[in-house]
Amino acid sequence: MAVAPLTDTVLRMHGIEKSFLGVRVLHGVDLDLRAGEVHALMGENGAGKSTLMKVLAGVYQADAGSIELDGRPVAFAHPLEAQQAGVSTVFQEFNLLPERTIAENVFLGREPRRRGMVDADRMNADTAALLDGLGLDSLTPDRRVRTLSVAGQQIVEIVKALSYDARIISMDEPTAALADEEVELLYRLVGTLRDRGVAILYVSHRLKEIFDLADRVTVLKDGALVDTVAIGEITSDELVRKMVGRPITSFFPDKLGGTTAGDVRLRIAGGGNDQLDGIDLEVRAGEITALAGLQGSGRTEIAHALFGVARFTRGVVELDGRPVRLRSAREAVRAGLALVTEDRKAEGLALNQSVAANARLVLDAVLGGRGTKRIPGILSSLELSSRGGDQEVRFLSGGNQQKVVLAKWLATDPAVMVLDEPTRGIDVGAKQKVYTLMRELSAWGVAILMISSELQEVIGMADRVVVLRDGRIAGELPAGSDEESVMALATGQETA
Amino acid sequence: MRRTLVAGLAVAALALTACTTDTPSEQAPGGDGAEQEQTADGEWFVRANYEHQLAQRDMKPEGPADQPWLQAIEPKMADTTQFKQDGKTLCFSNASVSNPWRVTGWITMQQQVNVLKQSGDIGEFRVSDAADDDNQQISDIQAFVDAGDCNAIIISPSTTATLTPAVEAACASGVPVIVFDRGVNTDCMATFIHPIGGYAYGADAAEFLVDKLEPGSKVLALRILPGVDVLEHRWAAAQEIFGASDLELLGDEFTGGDGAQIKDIVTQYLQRGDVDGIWMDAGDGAVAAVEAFEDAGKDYPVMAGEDELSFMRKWKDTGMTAIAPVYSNFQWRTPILAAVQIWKGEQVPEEWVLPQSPITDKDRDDYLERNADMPSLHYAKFGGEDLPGFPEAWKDR
Amino acid sequence: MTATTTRPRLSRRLGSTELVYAALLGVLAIGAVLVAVRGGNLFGTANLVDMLTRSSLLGFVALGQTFVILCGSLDLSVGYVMALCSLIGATTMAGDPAKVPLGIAAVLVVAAGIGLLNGLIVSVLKVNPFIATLGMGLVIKGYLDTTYKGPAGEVPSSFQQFGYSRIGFLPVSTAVMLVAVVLGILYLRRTRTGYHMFAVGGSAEVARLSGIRTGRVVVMAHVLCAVAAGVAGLLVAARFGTGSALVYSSGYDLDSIAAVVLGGTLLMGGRGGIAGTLGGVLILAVLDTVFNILQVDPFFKDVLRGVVIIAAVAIYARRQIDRKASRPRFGNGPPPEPAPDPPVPVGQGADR
Amino acid sequence: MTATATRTAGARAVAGRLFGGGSATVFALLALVFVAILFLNPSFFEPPSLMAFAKKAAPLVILAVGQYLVIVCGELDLSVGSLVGAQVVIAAALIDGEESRTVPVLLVMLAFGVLVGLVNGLVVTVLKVHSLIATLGMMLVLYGAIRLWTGGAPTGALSDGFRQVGREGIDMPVLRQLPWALPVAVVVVVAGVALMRKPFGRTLITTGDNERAAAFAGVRVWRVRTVAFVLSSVLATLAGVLIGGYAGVTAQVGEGLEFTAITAVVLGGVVLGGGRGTVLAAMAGALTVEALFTLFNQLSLPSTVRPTVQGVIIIAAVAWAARERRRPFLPPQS
Repeated sequence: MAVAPLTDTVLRMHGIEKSFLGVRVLHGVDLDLRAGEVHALMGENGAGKSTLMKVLAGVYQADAGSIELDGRPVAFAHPLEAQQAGVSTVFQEFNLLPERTIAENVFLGREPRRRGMVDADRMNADTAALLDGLGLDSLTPDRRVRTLSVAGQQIVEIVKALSYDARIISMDEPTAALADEEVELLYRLVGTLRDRGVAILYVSHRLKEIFDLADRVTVLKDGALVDTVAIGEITSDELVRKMVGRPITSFFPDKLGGTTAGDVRLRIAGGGNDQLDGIDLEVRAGEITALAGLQGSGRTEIAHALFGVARFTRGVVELDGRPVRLRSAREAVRAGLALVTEDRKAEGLALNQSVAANARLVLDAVLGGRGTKRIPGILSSLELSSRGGDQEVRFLSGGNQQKVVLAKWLATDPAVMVLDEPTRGIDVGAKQKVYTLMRELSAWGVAILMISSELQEVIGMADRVVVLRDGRIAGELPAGSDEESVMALATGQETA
Repeated sequence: MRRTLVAGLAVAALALTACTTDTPSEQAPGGDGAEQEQTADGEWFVRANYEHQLAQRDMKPEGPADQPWLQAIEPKMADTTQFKQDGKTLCFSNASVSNPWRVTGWITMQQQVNVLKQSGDIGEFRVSDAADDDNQQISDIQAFVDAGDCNAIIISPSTTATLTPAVEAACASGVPVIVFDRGVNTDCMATFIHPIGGYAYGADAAEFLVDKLEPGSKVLALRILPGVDVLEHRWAAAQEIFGASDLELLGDEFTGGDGAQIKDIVTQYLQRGDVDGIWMDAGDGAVAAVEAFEDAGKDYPVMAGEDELSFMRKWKDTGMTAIAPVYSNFQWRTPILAAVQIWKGEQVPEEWVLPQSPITDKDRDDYLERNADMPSLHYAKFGGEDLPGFPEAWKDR
Repeated sequence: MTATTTRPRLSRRLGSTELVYAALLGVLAIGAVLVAVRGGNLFGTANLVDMLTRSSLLGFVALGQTFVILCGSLDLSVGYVMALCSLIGATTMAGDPAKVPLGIAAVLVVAAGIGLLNGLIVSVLKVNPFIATLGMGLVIKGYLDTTYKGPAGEVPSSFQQFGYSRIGFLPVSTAVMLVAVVLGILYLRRTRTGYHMFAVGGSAEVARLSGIRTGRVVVMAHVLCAVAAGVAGLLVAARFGTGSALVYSSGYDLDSIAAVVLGGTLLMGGRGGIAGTLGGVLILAVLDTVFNILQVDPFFKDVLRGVVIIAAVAIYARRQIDRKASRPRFGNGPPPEPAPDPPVPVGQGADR
Repeated sequence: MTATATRTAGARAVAGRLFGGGSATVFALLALVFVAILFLNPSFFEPPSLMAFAKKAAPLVILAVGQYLVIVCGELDLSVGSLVGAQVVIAAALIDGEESRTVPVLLVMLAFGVLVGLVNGLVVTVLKVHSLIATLGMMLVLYGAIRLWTGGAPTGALSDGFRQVGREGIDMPVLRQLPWALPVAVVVVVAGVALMRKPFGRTLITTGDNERAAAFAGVRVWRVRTVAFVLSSVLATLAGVLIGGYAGVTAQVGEGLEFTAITAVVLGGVVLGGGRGTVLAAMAGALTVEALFTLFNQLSLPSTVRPTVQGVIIIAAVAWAARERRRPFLPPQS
């Protein structure tokens, strides 16, 4: 099954094993990378992708197995050694210093020196050259990273990798936090790198990207290698089957029987603030309304304004026909709103606290701790796998963490639920669970506002799609619209 | 960021330029330290001084008996005509007012100044307070010297040895310098005013305990903090006397003058056995020590406190055997009066040793009566009864 | 897309260091007016000398403190290091001008040793720096109280010049401090370790992944801090003519932290600098001088200092919030009311 | 072998739940110190001696509970020491020995404590000043203001009624006297434990762990933190009542207590920066600090050496408790 090794193989990992506390996470995994290829690495959460990547990056050291770079065995004791050998990794959480400039970040730890002193001029010039080479000359090397968008910060990470003359760059879900237009930029960059002969190890949950970008794909399952195949030799259904070991006939569950669109529960009329203008939006009971749009188009801002975290300075918000002024998250919760935030770790969970403490947080904070008896039931209905309510959530996988977040909000019995990127960075199984849950909630009459960057998800789940552009509503599309029309509205190629 | 660097370099460059164009100003050479009162390794006991102080206790001071702040023991008068002048700006560098003894004295001093201001002897009275920071006080003294318009500088040094160079610099500026309370290791000042001293204080207390306690009795020593000369002298004298006696010294503890700590420490000693006598290097928190005995249900100890009123009142209430050694608080009046005398060209003692005698059960009630309206952290021998502000100034702080 | 938009340059130009110096100018102006009303001149030589002298001692300590705070650490033992070093310096010199270099060397070695210990306890034993240096302070205090029963040692008059002489209106000690400040700025701006201090304070994890030996950087910062405190101890010895243990009770530990923060350095580390610290020190020195000239009650001084420190840091924090706020897209309509309780705290909660 | 492993793991889980994270160290240290005292002086464990110990330790326990509430939500309160001092001085000045004024003055003190906590809290939460700086400023302000008011040294006197709580107790057999301070401290600790189990306590600790997540969950972060500061100040006021009652008025009352209290809390394994630790551990930290002082006394350790020993023990204990964090990071496994 394995593709025969070619002569331009730059990296060969063979029989990699890794255990933590006696639990084996990688069972003799093989992986080879060729110069100038994009090699996708897929698998459910817990399949061992991250561990393998971190072994390659020198964050972890393999218990057994070998890594050969250009045919020479190497052992990276530290990420730096890997980088110096030309193996760079762009992690999902950027390793950047917000208060320092782009150049200072790029050359962090190996600032060029002249006569013992750091040569800032050379550092800036070299950084500028790297940026120019990627066609990004609008970024100046002395700009503080704090002032950059997520995409900009990712660019800095890539430039940093290039500055090490990286011949292998691995990227951990690089598009997870990007909007579609920014994804385009990333695609371009990946293409440029590939053309230069860089081998790219690309970890992603998004099938579309794999088929758009990758030359070959390696699938892991439960810490073992399933297969490595050329992308042209496999369909997406086959790929999913290899990952989960079961065919997913319908990835997005159908509407449950008896789900009917009810009354308008949430209405925004003429909503606006310094980020938004003229927002008219209705969300009905039993309906899933999707908010689509590019990153920064105002989707999250609407959620924040609704939830009192930011505010609408213009317009009216009505719940069940009554105008309300939600000035804080607390008032929003009291009014029956729930918000599953975009950034799970930073905004959704207190990682050092237990599952139980996180799950009852909203009840504790807003409702004086009433209703906590329901939580164990909710957690088990979400099929949370943990070692019990006392376990600290930092020890859970992304999917299980998201379930804790959902449980936290379900416990409040919300009338309107806002889900901001509800499936970001979670494995396929957990995604399915989230989708099913959304259908169930919908059937019970909960009004759902889903914010998503994944067009497939938007198309597959929503009853209506509202597309935002530059803080205004660009248009509304019915269920069953295609991805192209959403994209067209979001980017303003056509007027709806 | 580059600009700040350039600015920094510019400052440095400026300094260098100044160095070449500006003649370095003549500075008073530092002290040669010839008269170090204690040796370099921190030994506090100098037998000659100890014996001298003990002898001074029995000498009759010269001067008006009803004004002890003008009395002097063994005065060696010094000529001050060189300082005779019409200027009336008096500058005072105070170590701090961080304890009740200094607060009491400071009020007395201000009242004395008010009197002399009204009589026209003093024009302006300028004060800086160093909050117990030696370096701050050095800056304060330098500021007075540099300002150039002080007609006399009074200094109450925060630590003896450390202020010496600054005091010498002040002397070198030609202004009469008056030092009081703690001393400095130089004799350049016009006069140095102080009560007999720490040895005498410590000896008064220790001798009383030796006298009143049976041989073999156990004594606990409570001290404020280490390293302050006036307090170390008290302890050195006590050690000398206890060493020659039959009393058993249970220990010596630093309390920071904090009542809660004192009470805790005494309570712990009482748990382990009897304590017959308490020696303190200052009376702060003395009442807490007494209370420790009360709360433990033990008999009152023989006790040496201080002339702080809370202790004296407790002493009277309980009828315990006690003594109140005195570090004459009235000394805060003397430097003001001395400054005016010096301006007039009158002779003042080179070293102005004020009388210092403990309050015993004989005169205790008399002092308590005189200070009946005073707050509990007031000092009985504050010596301000004849000042016009009495008693309100001390009462309503 | 936002990656390519440029922010207005103005906000970048008005960095926090500039703000500190603006505040210093403000304090100077207000002080000068108040002093002038009383018929004095704040910029007369005597007052200038006074301000500069006052800034020197705290300047050294705060300079060192800046390094550790930039690294996200803290040093509460500086007061004790100062006291110890003043004693070691004075007792080693023992009044002999020939032994001055030996005394200086002894101080630097001892101070560096303490800094090394602090740094190792923080970086290797992973003890919170607040507790580590508080504990180290206690250790030194015990040693001082046991070993030195009072001021000890003697500084030869030649070395006392360090504390007393001046060039024009500039005291030598202040000049040395300014040179040290310039060296410190160069160190942070022009050496790798300097760069790495910002990195470690900004994110120890990022620094580690970039191959920076974070432990070494933290240790280095603590060594520099202790050495700076040691030099302050030498200055103390020069000014006192002897060494004194009681310096430790003068509150230089907390004062130096206040000066650093007043200078715009983030207490959590990663942003700031020595130029700002110098500004902070000068602000405190000017306040002291003005309070002295105006004969402000010593206790009122404490109140005012407390209020000034809080107010200044509140102003910096306010600016920090403004700078982080997103650029408004729609300017029309009423301005967003300044929320009394912005429910989502700005800043990175993750690194707490 | 497997059975043993399971049993050990189970026992560890129970212990972990009881003492939480790094708190086991403090209980071990406390036991060790008590054993050492017992060895040196068995009479310390006679009821009257223990009661004296309780009387002395009660204020620090109360301060530690207050400091815990502030630390666990990610802040720090340096103003408690000068607040204790200020409250005692206020009490003495206002009561001035008049028994009848005791209760009104206690109310004034309570109000003052609330005010100080409110200012601390609002400066930290609304003005966004780091709590170290905010409370350092408050420390300076209180120190100066109270002396400005009284002219430098405390004036007036406390009434006997005021001193009752800190000094007296209920006479009873065996113990001879149960000091009021003991039940007061017990009530404070129990109330603290109860509070941390209530919704407020849970939101407090979550806020310390991740304030953004707390805010998004509807926690009024500013309010929760401000309440923590108010509670800290109120408990400092209570500690002031006990300390003032215990030993009366001296000028130095309260000095340095903030550092002792923080040390106690951190010794208890409560992490500076928030999100971890328990009230009981903070209490154990306070008791350990007091027991150490007692041990030094029993050892007749020279006064001057004590800070050194104390410093070494604190560093060692915290380093020991922190050894978990020095292990290589363990990846999440579920």
